[in-house]
Amino acid sequence: MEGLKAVVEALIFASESPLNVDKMADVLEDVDRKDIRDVLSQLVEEYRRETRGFWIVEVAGGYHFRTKNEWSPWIKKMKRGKPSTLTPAVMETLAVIAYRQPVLKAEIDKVRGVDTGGAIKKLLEKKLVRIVGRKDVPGKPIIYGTTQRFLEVFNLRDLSELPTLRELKELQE
Amino acid sequence: MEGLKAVVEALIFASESPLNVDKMADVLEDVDRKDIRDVLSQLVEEYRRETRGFWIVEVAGGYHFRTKNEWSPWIKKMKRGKPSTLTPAVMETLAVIAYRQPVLKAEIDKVRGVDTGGAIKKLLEKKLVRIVGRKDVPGKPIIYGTTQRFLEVFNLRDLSELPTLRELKELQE
Amino acid sequence: MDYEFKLDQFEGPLDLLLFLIRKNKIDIYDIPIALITEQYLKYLEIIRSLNLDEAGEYLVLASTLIHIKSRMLLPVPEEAETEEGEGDPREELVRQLLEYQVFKEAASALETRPVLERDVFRRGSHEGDVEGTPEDEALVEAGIFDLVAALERVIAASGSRELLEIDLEKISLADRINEIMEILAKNKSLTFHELLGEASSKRQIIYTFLAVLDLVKLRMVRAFQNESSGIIRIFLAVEE
Repeated sequence: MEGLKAVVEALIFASESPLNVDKMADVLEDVDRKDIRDVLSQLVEEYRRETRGFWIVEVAGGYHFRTKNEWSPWIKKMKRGKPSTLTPAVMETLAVIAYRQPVLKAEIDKVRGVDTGGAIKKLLEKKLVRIVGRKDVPGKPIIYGTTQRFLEVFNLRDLSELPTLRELKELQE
Repeated sequence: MEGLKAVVEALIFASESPLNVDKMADVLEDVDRKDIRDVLSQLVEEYRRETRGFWIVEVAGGYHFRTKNEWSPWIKKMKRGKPSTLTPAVMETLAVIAYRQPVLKAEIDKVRGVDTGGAIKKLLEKKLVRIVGRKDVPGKPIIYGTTQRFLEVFNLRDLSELPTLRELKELQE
Repeated sequence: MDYEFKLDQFEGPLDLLLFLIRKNKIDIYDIPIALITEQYLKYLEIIRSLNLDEAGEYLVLASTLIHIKSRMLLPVPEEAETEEGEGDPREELVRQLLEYQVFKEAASALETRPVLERDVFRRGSHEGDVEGTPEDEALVEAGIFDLVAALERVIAASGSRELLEIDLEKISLADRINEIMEILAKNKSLTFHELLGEASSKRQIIYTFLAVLDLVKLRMVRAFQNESSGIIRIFLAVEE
């Protein structure tokens, strides 16, 4: 297809969330997936190599444009507003949920040794964590897991890209 | 300045509204306006000339990235299947119906303190809510309830999986 | 020992304990429990004197430490040690500490990643990139938390007391009511027995019964009993 590379570039650019090959193939009906993958890797490589303001990253199961890290001081300055950071308590809770999901609040409380209700609420509000369901035991406790947005925010392709917990392995031996 | 072109590119990309030279000069304190203008016209020219998915256009007194017109059929197609979010008013109406069903419009209006006709219509369109029946009283008011689709969208096995307010309270500090 | 520490320095009792272990340069696998307990309690006193709300959270671990300390003072019964698995009383605590440490580290590892809207940015504006993007009415993106949060807003705004306590049993009943109304919409009328025939569990039978009662009360259905046969037949109160 004539201009396939440019179309793929336009689609990723126009998409508000990371775009995967399936979705692209859906839109570009007659185009071979292999061809899409080919222009994709060409694009990724070009943006990576050239000195540009942004590039294509593989995140949350798809491709998306993101500014390159090195320009963040200027962009921050332009945006002025302070990015809302998560407190250590909330970050710890998020880490437990990310690595232990699907997980119950009681389990998170146990690991952290404190009540984590406030932190979970904050994470739900920020849409980093979601209610996955309820466990089929008396009291039907709520099960938590991370969201697509969690992957997007922490620049992860998928959950398997989470850094491995080295020490925990040692403990289990 | 080293990489000025890339920084300018990144700023336009990340900006929420068209970015003008004044704003760029503000952010890039030590850089000469003339230099900014130079890289800007280089960028505009490059994106115009190359076969790309998007380019830089001058709108509303500033510079802005926009997809090139020729790809709009594909972009429109991609955006067609995009899931939409519910406005707070519609979400609140849905919450009242979900937790109070089977429920009359008059009851929903009373709880929300406003006329919820529009919100209910939207929910019926989205197939999240349906008419369960009519009450056998004068006027035969319509009784509303949630649908199977409601359960699917919110990832619930059945209505008893709906979280309670008490559970939400438990999550507060 | 100096007590200089920031009030918000600790994320909880385990964090305080880890801090003490590091401060005293202690081997985590061989904690001198008497020393650590003493120091922990001193910090706890400060936290309490400052009236921190979270002091209560530190109490549980304090009692655990005291308990371990007392157990370590007791002579170990000779045969019990290996036979019944009565190991080191510190074992469970060490395990908990190590696990907590792992997640604390994982949290900081996550933070070193290029975080969106902090280190890297998405395209700022999506307005006007394509004109006239139609919306598919059928697709909705929403989480269950948004729904409860919306309900909370409604209640906060209306001050409605009756809404405060949501009865999940009643909601389960709504499920059954929906089903029965659907069945009745298809089959003009049904006997009570036929409706029950659909119910598989005892729970479902109860809900079917309650649902029919509710529906009658709500004037959505009408129930008639045949004088001679005693069969109860249920009709939609209002034909669509």
